[in-house]
Amino acid sequence: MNEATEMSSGVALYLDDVQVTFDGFRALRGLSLSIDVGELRCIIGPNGAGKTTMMDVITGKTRPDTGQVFFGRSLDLTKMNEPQIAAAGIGRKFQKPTVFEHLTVFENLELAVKADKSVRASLFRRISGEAIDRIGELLETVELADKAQERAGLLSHGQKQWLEIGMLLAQRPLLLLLDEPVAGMTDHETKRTAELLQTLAGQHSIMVVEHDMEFVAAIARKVTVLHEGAVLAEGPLSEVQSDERVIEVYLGR
Amino acid sequence: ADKGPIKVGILHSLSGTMAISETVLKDTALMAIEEINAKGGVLGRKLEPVVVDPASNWPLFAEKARQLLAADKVAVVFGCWTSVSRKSVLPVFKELNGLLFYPVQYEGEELEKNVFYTGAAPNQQAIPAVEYLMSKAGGGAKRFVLLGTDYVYPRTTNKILRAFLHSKGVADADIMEEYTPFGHSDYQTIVANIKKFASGGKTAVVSTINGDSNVPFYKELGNAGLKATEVPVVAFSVGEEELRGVDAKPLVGHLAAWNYFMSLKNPANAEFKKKWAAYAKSHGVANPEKPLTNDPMEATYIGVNMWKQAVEKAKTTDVDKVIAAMAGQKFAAPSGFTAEMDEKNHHLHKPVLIGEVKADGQFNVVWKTPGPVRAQPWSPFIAGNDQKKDEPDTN
Amino acid sequence: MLEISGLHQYYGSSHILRDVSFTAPQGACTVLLGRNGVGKTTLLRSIMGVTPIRGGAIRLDGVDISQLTPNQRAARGVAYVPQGREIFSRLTVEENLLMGMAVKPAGKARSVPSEIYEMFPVLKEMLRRRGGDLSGGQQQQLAIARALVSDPKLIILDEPTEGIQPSIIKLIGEVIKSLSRRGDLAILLVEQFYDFGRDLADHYLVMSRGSIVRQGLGADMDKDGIRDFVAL
Amino acid sequence: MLHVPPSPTLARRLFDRRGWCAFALGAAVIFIVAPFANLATAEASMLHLSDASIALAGKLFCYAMLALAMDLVWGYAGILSLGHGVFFALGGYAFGMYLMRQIGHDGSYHADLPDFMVFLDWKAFPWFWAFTDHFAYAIALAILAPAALAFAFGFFAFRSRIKGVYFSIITQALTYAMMLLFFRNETGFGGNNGFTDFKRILDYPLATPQTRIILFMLSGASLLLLLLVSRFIVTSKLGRVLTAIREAESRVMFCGYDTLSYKLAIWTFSAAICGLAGALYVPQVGIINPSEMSPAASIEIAIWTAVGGRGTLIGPLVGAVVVNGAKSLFTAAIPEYWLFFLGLLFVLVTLLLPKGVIGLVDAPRWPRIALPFPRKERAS
Amino acid sequence: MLRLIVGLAMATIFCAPAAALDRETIARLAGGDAEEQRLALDALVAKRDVAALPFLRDLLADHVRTADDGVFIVEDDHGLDALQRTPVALPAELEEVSTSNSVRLAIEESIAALELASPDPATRLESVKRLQSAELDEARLALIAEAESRERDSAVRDALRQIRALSELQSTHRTVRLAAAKALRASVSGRVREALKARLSVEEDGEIRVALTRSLRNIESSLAVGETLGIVFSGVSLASILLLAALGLAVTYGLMGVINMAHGEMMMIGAYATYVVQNLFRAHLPDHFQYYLAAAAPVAFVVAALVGVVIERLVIRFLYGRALETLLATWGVSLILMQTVRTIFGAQNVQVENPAWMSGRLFVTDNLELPYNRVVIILFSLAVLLLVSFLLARTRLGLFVRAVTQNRTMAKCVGVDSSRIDTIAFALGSGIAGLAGVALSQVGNVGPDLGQHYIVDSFMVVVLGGVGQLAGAVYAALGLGVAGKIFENLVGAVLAEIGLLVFLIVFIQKRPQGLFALGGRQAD
Ligand SMILES: Nc1ncnc2c1ncn2[C@@H]1O[C@H](COP(=O)(O)OP(=O)(O)OP(=O)(O)O)[C@@H](O)[C@H]1O
Ligand SMILES: Nc1ncnc2c1ncn2[C@@H]1O[C@H](COP(=O)(O)OP(=O)(O)OP(=O)(O)O)[C@@H](O)[C@H]1O
Ligand SMILES: NC(N)=O
Ligand SMILES: [Mg+2]
Ligand SMILES: [Mg+2]
Repeated sequence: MNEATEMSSGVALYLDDVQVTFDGFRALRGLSLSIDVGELRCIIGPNGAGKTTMMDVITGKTRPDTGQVFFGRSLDLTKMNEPQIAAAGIGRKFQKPTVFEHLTVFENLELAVKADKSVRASLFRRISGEAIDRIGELLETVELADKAQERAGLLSHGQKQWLEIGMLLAQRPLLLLLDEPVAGMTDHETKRTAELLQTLAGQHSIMVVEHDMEFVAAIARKVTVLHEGAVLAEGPLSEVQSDERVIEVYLGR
Repeated sequence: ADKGPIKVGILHSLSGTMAISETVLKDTALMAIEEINAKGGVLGRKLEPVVVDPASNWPLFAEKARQLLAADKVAVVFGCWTSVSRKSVLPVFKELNGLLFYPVQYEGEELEKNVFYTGAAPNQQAIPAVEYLMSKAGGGAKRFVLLGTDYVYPRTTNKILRAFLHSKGVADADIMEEYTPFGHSDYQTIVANIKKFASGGKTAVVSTINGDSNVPFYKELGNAGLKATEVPVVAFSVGEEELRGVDAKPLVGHLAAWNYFMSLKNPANAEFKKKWAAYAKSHGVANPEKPLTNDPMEATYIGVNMWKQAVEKAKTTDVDKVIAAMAGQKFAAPSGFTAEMDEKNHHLHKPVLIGEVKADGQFNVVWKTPGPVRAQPWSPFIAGNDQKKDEPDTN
Repeated sequence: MLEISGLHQYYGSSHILRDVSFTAPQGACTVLLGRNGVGKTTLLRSIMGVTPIRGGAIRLDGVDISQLTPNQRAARGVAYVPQGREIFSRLTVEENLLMGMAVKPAGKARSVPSEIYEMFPVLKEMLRRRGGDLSGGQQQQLAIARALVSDPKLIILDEPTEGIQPSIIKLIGEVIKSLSRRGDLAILLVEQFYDFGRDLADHYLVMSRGSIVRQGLGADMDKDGIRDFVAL
Repeated sequence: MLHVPPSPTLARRLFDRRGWCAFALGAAVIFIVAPFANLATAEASMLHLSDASIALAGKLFCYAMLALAMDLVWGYAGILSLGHGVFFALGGYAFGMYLMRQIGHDGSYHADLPDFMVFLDWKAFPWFWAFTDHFAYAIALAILAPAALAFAFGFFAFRSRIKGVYFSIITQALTYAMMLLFFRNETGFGGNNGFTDFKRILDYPLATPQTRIILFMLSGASLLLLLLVSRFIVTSKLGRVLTAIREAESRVMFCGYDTLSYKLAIWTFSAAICGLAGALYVPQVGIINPSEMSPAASIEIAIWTAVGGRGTLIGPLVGAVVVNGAKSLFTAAIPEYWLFFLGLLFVLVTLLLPKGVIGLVDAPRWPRIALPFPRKERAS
Repeated sequence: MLRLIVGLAMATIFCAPAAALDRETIARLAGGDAEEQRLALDALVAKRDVAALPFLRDLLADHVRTADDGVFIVEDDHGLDALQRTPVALPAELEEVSTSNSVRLAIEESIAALELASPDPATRLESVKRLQSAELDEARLALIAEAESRERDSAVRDALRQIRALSELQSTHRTVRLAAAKALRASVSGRVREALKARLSVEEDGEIRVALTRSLRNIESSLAVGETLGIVFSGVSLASILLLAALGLAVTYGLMGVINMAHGEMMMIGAYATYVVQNLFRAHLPDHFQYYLAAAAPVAFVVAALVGVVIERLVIRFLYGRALETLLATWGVSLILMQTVRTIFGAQNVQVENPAWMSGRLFVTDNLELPYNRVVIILFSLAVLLLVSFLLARTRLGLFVRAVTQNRTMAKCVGVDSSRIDTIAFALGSGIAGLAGVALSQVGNVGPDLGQHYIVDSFMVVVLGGVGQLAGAVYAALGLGVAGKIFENLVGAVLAEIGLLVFLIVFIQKRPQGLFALGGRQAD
């Protein structure tokens, strides 16, 4: 961990007044948000509120029109590209599961696992025993051990979700961004995911976007509600759930 | 001793970009061979043509040449159109001591023991044409547009022409040199610029545009209304076949310089045309309803017949002996003149003719040399060529 | 009414659906539950005709449609909300909806019925936006709307609530309820969200490793211990 | 915990037993059988291999190298180049400069300069001809010049995230522009006639069976070596990263890989292979001219690759040989109709053999990658 | 009233020296060598022999034949006596009169000189224009001075004055030169510009120099307008060709994702269809030959579309979702199509004629004339563009095509018969290519290789515009066409072409998804 990503300030991620416009449509309107080191933060909000867009901004996929995004104390993410951001320790699970369909489950994890990712290392270095152990563990965790040699494209929707979570864990990021991780999972698996995130919190900073309120209730300490590209409410779940505006735009009566 | 047939190679592209020009040369060679066979062959042996398709691909030309010479053991090869294809097969002919007859006008600057050049050298086409344009009969042009496709043949020809024009007192300001890429198909700008240039005095265009660009060029000339009476265009690569693709009416009066035109009126040509028409019809050559002859076809025809005569003189197909026997061969060519192979320089003595396009796509011969002209493969307009020997190196 | 009998399906050599039989009656909502990877999506795709089946029959109102192409099935009134939304990403929202009406004769498919916008007001705001630009949940709404505008006889929905905000899930629940109450429509719903499924189910089916292992009335789901059963 | 077997040796990783047998067989044919059949048998003998066949085979090896290079970028990294001909031609021109210089005073003009320069009235070599009279320099140039062009071109293109057909089209524009440039006499490479009439290489005459068989063996050796190197690349993690890039480049970036350098590396390497192929090609066919840079020539490289079977390394080699072999055969056997056959071949291969010709044999059941994990049946 | 008098006066002048043409002159004109012919012409002009006009016109039109016993005019097998112009029986042996370029030029200029006396002002103006570019000798200059002095029509008189002024630039009298320099101000002719420049380089008189400079500047600025417009026009015209070539591909490739290497061959088929229709018209409907293009366009569309249907049904349909493989298969198809055409029609180009109504020019300014065929093609490409964009954007078919090509499976699931739509779409793209072939046949060659020349360009246009974006293709074609023509004027055709390719490479760096990039999320 280098100087810049040092988290001694206690803030893992800090967004200030971020604006994003698509063809005149303002998807993010002055979004400000900060997440502490080791925090597990849930983000909720209506469809189209800008949650995914926010993650796109953090991971460098979308450039904000204005505003600042800092990782740790001084790493300005708006000046970095995707691999740099990933290398700095931010990992992401996409809303729509994206895995490498032509590679096997094992190979998917192998690519993700934390290692020297330079061209030269990829060409000459053998996979380390440690990495193999780590992949083995992960395969157990995501219950795909018996599919390790299968092409990821053949997995069912839920299995892909799990694989992607596995890939995210394999990267050992400092900050995990999860966009609707339990969509399409059974209740049982939702519970397992909740447990998993609980154990990860503390060592990692985690930001989860979900619409499944039971799941949110199971993990959330602090919840942020996004609406029309800005923060509508923030606080403990119970408080947020009883906020009239949140009920109006999001939860329904 | 051998009584079997004599194999003869034919190396013309039947596909790819050059097929447009070369296909008829294959048919012409086949026709000449058939004619010879009908008269009993050569040295009592029939000729057996071996046709291959080098597909307008230069390395393939070399490969096919090697195959013809080494595997098929042909006694002679008739083939090539572009200079680059000839250059590509040359080393093979030299290595295997083969014999090539090359039937197309070219830029010169070459003289090889294994090749006989039956097309024109620059002094048998380009220079007389420009001389004509400068004459009173040709319109007395004072300014010249040298327009060509951007490759070696036009560039060289124009280099020679520029030197020639200088020698005639034409200043550089009165010469406009323009090139277009191969396959160029939009001549609007060029024609407009020619028009502009022509406002400075009587102007003629010397076109070394080759291949597919000619049709769009002439169509544009017609559309832009640039008439031959104002700005005549003389071309070195446009003959009857090339005009097949254009409506010639707007082009009446534009010129071409060749050593043969289909419209020539003489018994030899009448017979040549008749033979070709009959051959085209009986062998299903495309467009039998409008059989055209042109200069490279004549050159091919001369080549096949001269080779036959040389073999008969040498009494063998042995390449070195045939080469020796070729010197001074004469053939009453369809041009109406007797073409003669030079004693030394492997090029034909040919008449130079200048024709004007007629509405039916034929040429009206408006000028010709009194007799055959000897080729100068090493142009005197290129520095240093005065030292060149006018015969192939012996090594 | 949809009747499935003895359905078998393979991907290559792996046997995915094993002798699946059930009926989904008209005027009722049949909910299919099962863990990840048991073959729910495969079943729906087989009904739609997108993946070929190896054996068995699929009858719609008594006629076997298992040999028909997907578009012929759609023409007979099957509408499909696939998992993963599968909207036409470069068509506008409006065009996506018009595509939903492709089975209707051209004259009747010039404009989108306005009821749909009452259900999904966000779509109305975004008519000119390209489908692919919508947020995940908006796309899901569009996919449902696209199926509904075709006036189907049978609608099959694959986890339609995935990624949708709670208030709209409630709304969708109400819509499905009212549709099934209307009586002319058979609904087959695949759902992971147990509470949502239970509230809607007239009948339920539970699938495990490619077979239907439990079925019953929706009202009995809690009693039958389906919540725990699915979790195992 | 899972049982972890020892990972395979490098040899096992590159080929399985059958693969190595085939490899050894190929090497034996190239280095022993062919030279023997060509040089040591009588011309009339059944076993004799003619000079023409050797020349043809040498040429096919060069094409096969091109196909291999194409497969690395297209089959693995998903980058379809429609401009590989330019790298091939540059290699050819670079080495051609050496061959032109080896002509010495034996050209038509017996001058210090190559014929075409004399006849353009040039008095001295242009600067970029410097040192080309050294064999080693020319070889290095043949490999480095295309690699440098590829690197520069790739750097800007990949940095701008140009992908898919957009990339393909600009590679086509590149080769087309270079072709037009080389057509011009002024550019200094002999215009459309290019370079011909080579006489010697390393002072040995070119037109002898011995030189030809040596060039043939060199080409064969290069091909085999490059095949090994390419296997090494694609069976390494680098190969998997490339495949992943082909599928979802942005996802690879989120995994922390700098895809720019990966693409650039394989792209440049591929161009260098083409350069080497060009350098070996030119002395064997005796000519290099700008038509090698025509868009159609580059498309053909992709065609060979597809005919053989993309993403298999061995398939494209087969494709290059089959297509060009068929071309050589048909243009002589059925000169008027061969295009029908070739066209039909392409159509049928696509329709009937989606994995290319190599799919027929399904031969190289080489281990996908070195995997320490048990196959499915052991786990359950 | 005044007009009548003028008319009468003119008629008298016109009739005065009539009927001077005699058999001897005719014989010299028809039978002599070039020098002889020129002398005879000079004599006619000197005599103001307007009666010779019909014969001169016949000579120009190649209608004159000679035989041992006289000169005849032959028109559609009817013979006329050359002098009397009365029908006569033609002798068996007739010889064509060969006129070379320089003689034809002399005839044209003599006709113009004689027609200066025509009663019709329009004809007179035409003649003057013709003479403006002629080299005039003393006799003809005198003729012009004479014509000017009696001319009443101001336009004709001004034009005559300019001709005279041009020669008077060389006068030894200072005042004459000055007047001439001033008179040339209004000219819009490159020739005058050159003459002024030449004079300016030797003129020593200050005042005349000023006048010369002023006139020169004037002419140059009016010429520049025409030239600039000319460049723009040629750019637009090139763009229209590029667009036509690309539109079909925008459907088969842009929408359907078929890397259609046989696209060029579809254009070629369209061009050959035009050729066949032309020949049928010539053989069966010679009176309506002028309208053959109107029939050729639909025929070309249908023929190409049918070939498209066959290709789609036999080949393409098995390859959806395997886009790259379509490259291979369609490459094979293109080889087969080319060789088929070569076998049927021969390897050479075939001739497709412009109908007469397409072969004139639209006069805009003195140095800007727009060839009708170019104008027609621009309009034609606009029409095709409108047709295609209407079909795709406004019709249900277009919607289905776009939907199928984006997500074939889902399109089926909503009830679209995707295989039918695929066939229709491919046929449509091919048919449009066929239409492009019709246009190309009017400006370029029609041969088996026709398509190969356009394949690179058409892909470039489609891709530069942004795949799947019709509007993008339009802008790309315009950009490439106009930029190409501007480059060409600056650096010549070869470097322009190279420059354009480099421009394309650089441009894509800035817009990696083409001009009309699909912004947003679906991009990757
Ligand atoms: N194209 C395919 N080829 C081979 N196997 C496949 C394919 N598609 C799916 N499978 C396998 O079939 C099984 C059933 O998949 P299916 O998508 O039907 O599951 P599901 O019940 O819908 O799961 P989920 O709840 O995760 O969506 C899975 O094990 C999956 O790996
Ligand atoms: N490229 C784009 N062009 C136009 N609009 C866009 C684009 N990308 C996103 N949007 C719009 O921006 C808004 C925010 O989208 P985003 O995906 O961030 O929402 P979200 O909060 O993740 O919603 P969900 O919960 O449904 O996933 C939406 O209204 C969407 O339609
Ligand atoms: N020799 C020629 N015309 O290229
Ligand atoms: Mg989202
Ligand atoms: Mg599923």
